[in-house]
Amino acid sequence: MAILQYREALRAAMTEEMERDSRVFLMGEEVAEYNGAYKVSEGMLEQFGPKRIIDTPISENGFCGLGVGAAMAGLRPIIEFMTFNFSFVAIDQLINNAAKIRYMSGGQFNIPIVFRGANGAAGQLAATHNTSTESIYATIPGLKVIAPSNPDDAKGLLKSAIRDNNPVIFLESEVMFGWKGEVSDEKDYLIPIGKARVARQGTDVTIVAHSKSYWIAMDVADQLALEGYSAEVIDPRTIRPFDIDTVVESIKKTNRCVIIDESNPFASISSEIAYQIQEKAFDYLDAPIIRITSKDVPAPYAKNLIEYYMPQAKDAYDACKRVMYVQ
Amino acid sequence: MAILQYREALRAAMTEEMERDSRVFLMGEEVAEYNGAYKVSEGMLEQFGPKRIIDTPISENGFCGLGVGAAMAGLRPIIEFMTFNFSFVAIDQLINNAAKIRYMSGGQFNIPIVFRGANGAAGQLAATHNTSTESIYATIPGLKVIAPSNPDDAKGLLKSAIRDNNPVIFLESEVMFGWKGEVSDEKDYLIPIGKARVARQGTDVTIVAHSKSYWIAMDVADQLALEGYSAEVIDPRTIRPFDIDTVVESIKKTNRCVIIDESNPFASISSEIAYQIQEKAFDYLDAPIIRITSKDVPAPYAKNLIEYYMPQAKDAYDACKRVMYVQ
Amino acid sequence: MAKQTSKAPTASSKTASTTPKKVAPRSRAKKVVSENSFPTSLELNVTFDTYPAGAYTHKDLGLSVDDVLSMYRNMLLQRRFEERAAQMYGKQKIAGFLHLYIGQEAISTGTATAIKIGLDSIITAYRDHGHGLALGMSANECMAEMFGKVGGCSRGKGGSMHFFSKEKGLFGGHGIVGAHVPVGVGIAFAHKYKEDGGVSIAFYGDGAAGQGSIHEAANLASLYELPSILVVENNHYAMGTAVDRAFAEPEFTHHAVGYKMKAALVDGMDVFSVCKAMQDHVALARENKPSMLEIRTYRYRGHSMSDPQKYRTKEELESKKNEDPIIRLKAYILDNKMTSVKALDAIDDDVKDEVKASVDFAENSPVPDLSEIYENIYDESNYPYLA
Amino acid sequence: MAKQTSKAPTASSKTASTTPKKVAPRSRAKKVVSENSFPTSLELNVTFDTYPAGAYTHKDLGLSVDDVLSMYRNMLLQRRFEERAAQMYGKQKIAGFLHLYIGQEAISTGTATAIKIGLDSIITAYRDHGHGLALGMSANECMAEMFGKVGGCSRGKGGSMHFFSKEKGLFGGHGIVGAHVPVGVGIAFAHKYKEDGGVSIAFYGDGAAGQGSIHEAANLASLYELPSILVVENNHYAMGTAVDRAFAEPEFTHHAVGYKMKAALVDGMDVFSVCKAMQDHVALARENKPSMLEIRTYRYRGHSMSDPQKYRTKEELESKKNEDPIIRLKAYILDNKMTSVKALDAIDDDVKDEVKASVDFAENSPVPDLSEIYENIYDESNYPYLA
Ligand SMILES: Cc1ncc(C[n+]2csc(CCOP(=O)(O)OP(=O)(O)O)c2C)c(N)n1
Ligand SMILES: Cc1ncc(C[n+]2csc(CCOP(=O)(O)OP(=O)(O)O)c2C)c(N)n1
Ligand SMILES: [Mg+2]
Ligand SMILES: [Mg+2]
Repeated sequence: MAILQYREALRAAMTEEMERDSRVFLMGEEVAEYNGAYKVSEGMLEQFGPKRIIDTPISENGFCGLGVGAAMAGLRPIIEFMTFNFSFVAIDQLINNAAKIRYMSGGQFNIPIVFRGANGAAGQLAATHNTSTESIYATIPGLKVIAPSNPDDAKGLLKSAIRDNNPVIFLESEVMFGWKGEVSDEKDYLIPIGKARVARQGTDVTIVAHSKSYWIAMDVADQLALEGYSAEVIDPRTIRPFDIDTVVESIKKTNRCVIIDESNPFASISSEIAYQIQEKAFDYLDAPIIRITSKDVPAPYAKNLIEYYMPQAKDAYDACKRVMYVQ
Repeated sequence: MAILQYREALRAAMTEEMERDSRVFLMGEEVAEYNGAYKVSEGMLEQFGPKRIIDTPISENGFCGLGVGAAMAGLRPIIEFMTFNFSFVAIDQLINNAAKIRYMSGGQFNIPIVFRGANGAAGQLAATHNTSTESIYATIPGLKVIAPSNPDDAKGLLKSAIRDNNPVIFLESEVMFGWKGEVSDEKDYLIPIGKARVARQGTDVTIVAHSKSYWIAMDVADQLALEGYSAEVIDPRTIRPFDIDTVVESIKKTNRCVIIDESNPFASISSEIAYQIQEKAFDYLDAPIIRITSKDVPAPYAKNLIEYYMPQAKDAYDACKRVMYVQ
Repeated sequence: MAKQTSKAPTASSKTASTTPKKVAPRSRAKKVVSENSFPTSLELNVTFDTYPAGAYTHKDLGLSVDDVLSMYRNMLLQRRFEERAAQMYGKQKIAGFLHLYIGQEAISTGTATAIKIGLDSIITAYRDHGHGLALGMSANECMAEMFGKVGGCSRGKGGSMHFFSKEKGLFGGHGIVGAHVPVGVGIAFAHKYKEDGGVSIAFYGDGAAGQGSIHEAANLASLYELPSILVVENNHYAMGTAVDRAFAEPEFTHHAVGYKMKAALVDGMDVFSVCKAMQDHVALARENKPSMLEIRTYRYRGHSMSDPQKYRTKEELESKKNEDPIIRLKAYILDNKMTSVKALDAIDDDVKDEVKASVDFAENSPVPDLSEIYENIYDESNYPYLA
Repeated sequence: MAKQTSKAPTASSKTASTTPKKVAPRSRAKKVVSENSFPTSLELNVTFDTYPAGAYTHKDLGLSVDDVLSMYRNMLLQRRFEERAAQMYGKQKIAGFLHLYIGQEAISTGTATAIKIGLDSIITAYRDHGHGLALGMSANECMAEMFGKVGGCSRGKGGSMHFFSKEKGLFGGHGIVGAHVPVGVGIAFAHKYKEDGGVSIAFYGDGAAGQGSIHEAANLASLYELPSILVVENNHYAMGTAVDRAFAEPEFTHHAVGYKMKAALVDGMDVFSVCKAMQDHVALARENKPSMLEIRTYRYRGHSMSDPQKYRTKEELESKKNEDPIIRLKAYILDNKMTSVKALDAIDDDVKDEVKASVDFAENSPVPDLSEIYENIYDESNYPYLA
């Protein structure tokens, strides 16, 4: 076990996969000479050279399309969005080309491509630079969507994503890039896509939370434990395909569920999880599912407002108490 | 009451509003000289001239941005997407500019703009030309999203949308353009945005369905009636803001709900409605909410496959029976 | 910024010619630079190569009589195939949008003749039947695709707009206007990366040139020096919009200037002009010199099957029909006594038979099993979302 | 296609000059056309106007001494304001991204001097402090915005990247690279539609020119003949990417060719050159003749506060500092004896006071009430989603 930053874990995953497979390359804004806007790709230009670590103009639509074409023609591109906020100018390439060409071609073309970069809120950056995109990408059949909450998952899942023969949306976190954690140094460390992780066992309430929100969940679980309540925390890790079975198993035990998700709430991941739970475990539910999300507003700049905007640990804690009817 | 096609009702709404307010103009591909790809704007160039009915190059991002700027500067643009499938190349303008500029400017700028056009599946057009976009747009705070199911609503809601001071995503239907219905000829016929319509009263099960799916709901209700079951049908009409109160009222009576929505299911409108119902009417629910949607796949071309792809009346009927536990 | 200032006054120039030399600087930029390296005078002179109709013989292109006859057959196959497809659309055997290529066949055939099929790559928009057939896709798989049958090239999932053939190097058939052009540039990227010597040609309509995706794709192709050719098939209309109603600059060659890309103008009604232009620019592309071509052509039919075509006059249409690329090639063949009228009639009959057979094939090919709806979404066959 | 062919050989031409005439055809396209109207020869000659530094006196621009002094004050205000902002960032009074305009002030001030503030419109990217202050927004509202206070121009909701002033005609402050440029064209559309005589100027960075949105915006502006000016502030870098690493054609004037737009190159280190270029092109725009300007400038600071700046040498930076637009104007003022050193020092002090006061204002302005989070989303004040 090594202690790595989240960004280092991502870099390790890319580096190992590029050493393993010469078809893999990394392309994006400032990934090469600048060493990555958030230093995820630091040193990679030096190791792999400009043929495989490629700086682009600010042309997301163009280089995402380029990636899709390269993937169709047998390469395995990793396309970095400086952040996923900027993926909206290229979203047509992700939704209509990456996700659908295999189907429209009757299965003739694999599109083994990873679109990766920071997703979600990152502080006082205002409305256009704090978007959680998972609900938008996860609604599209043909895509896989992954959102690791820690360095170990980041490495194991990114390696799996790069080896996957499908287009993968890989959602990282600006805020977590510098966070450290233990990372397996097992050779070929692959975490399967589509499998949730029961991060903490519990019996009284299930908390489902991915990416940064996972850490809120763990805090809340700690706090509840002090009061003698046992929360089970599930990190879905993959958003699409979503491992509902693991969640349902948990709810059969706890009979209640709180979802934490920093997306804007309407038609989001939290909505979907709630739908699937009530569909598959209706008779086990002893209380309504409650979600704690970002406020349903554009992200504001002011410090107090953006802090208030984010999902609140206190609200999640209260929600757990509420579904346990102990409040 | 006049009998109008859906497209004629839309045209009447635009025409009346353009007669009323010289700031309103219509812009899009083929809207002027060609009279509209689907003839929605037929004759409008003749009536209003090229200053106000404006053909564009195929540059959706460009002319949507143009619309936002014009709206900021005091005009009231109606921007037509030939279909909403093509809105993905312009989605950044909708999500980041139209929806957020008011907020980011501290309320200095109104963005009174309507983006309208056909949404959803339209037959054997394959994966890129059959997209239901409502869940994507409705997740964005700052937008309003409307999806009328019939000519009368189309007129009354489009007029309201044009007068609204916010950006409105107005989702029509290629398939319904030719469908006829009674349309109020009341002067200034405005249907309020954000209010659902209880289209059919009932006591045994609530069916929520918008746009084309509404008609499936009505058919299913008819069929159930033959067997003595009384379905209440709610057409939300507006997707965002969503009139959950009307739905909850209904569920307090019926205690069960089926949602029909032709979107791909994951993190869709149906997910959201289900979340809100279970949150607000948990104790009234006697059965899990069931949604009937398009299959969770890209839309296929072949006739039998695309028919199978769509939400099935039979499935909706079975779902109603299931939630009523009469099956 | 050294690179910039070093581009100051050069003597290179190029005059137009009907037989352009292969690698030639295509533009001259004059810049007088002041002390702080700021230009005080800035001029640009560009000469574009042109490939007019009637300028080339088959020998100029290195083509044998057999080659020419097979080009003729190929263009005719596209024509008859689509005439039959239109008929089948009328009979509701084909549905959705059907965009006919009739009138533009010299482009697909001229291109297919100039490239190495199997190595090189083609990508185009939804008006894709011509390119598919020109590359050697069978009429059977193409017709069956439009019938929505499993025998179709895309197993009935794509329809008319989405012909794909990995084997022949057709990367689609794409319905979102302009969006496939960056994909074409990506295929070129892969050719260069793999050093396989292949070239990627992306075709798009005049209307598509309004999309930002073309701008980004062209800059990327030129910046990265990819084996890429971007080709505007200028058939003068995007649905009902004439080119000069959509573009401030309707000369598409001029669009290449902003990307420092070599550009040329080609008469698309003469298959030899297209073939020559492609030979030249494919050769350049193989040396990683990308280029942009405007090929002027004409579509004889409506945009799709439901187009009232009020945007053009009957006279215009009729006058253009005099330039029909198939009639032109037929005349060339007969004028040059390459074969007899009878032999050409036999080709015609043969093509008709092939097309007719394709309809039979399509009719008899089974519709997809409903379970097919869940296939080909992901690489895994057990689609994990099965509800 | 009549319009196209009628554009064949014309005699119009234009030579570069430091005092360009106002309306002059800027390009000459030569086209020899064959019988079937296909060009057999195609040439393009373009001359771009240039506005070098040192070419204009204040009198050439019709400016009084007072005007010049107030331009000086204005540029200095931007400089000192941003130096203070950087300090406040260090103290964590300001957060998020902070992009300084230092070095580029001649562009904002030269522009503001040439337009009618209140009538005309400006839109720019996230590097927006300079434009805001040049247009007359108060240092108070600007500083308070960055402090995230209700006294900010955007009530603390926008921050550094999102300055807006409806009153002064600043339509933002925008963070998505390139996306505001079509918006700027839309503002021009509104000016023309309303016939109010106003002009819309959209500024964007060299890096932004890679976005498809610029392509679409430029074509629309030119096609619709809008009172629109598109301005590339070429500061030679987009974050760490030098212009010639991002563009096959790093001469941005050449980009205008594809849009048949008049284009000119301006030295952005001389406020008079900028002002003159703007006067000329604003006049054109008022006649609905859009244009594209490349203004060469330099940013002395990093891209944002966290930029290690390894992409450029210290020597380059130092050499550019010799061109500092504020030092240049100061020298001009003193050389021309417009005022005394002492008077300039007084201006300096005055500016410093104003900036210092803005920090006090920002400190004392209240943070938004939490309920503010739900305000200004929709026009309605009872935000209907309150959970
Ligand atoms: C992004 C997008 N916008 C609009 C459309 C609708 N549309 C389909 S074809 C077409 C015209 C394209 O014209 P052109 O590029 O000249 O190609 P041609 O049809 O002449 O071959 C339009 C507007 C689309 N498919 N995609
Ligand atoms: C669509 C998009 N892509 C990427 C970014 C990240 N980004 C912010 S500024 C910038 C560089 C822009 O450079 P330039 O246009 O030259 O402007 P300058 O910073 O030099 O003023 C980038 C890549 C963004 N904000 N938006
Ligand atoms: Mg065309
Ligand atoms: Mg720059």
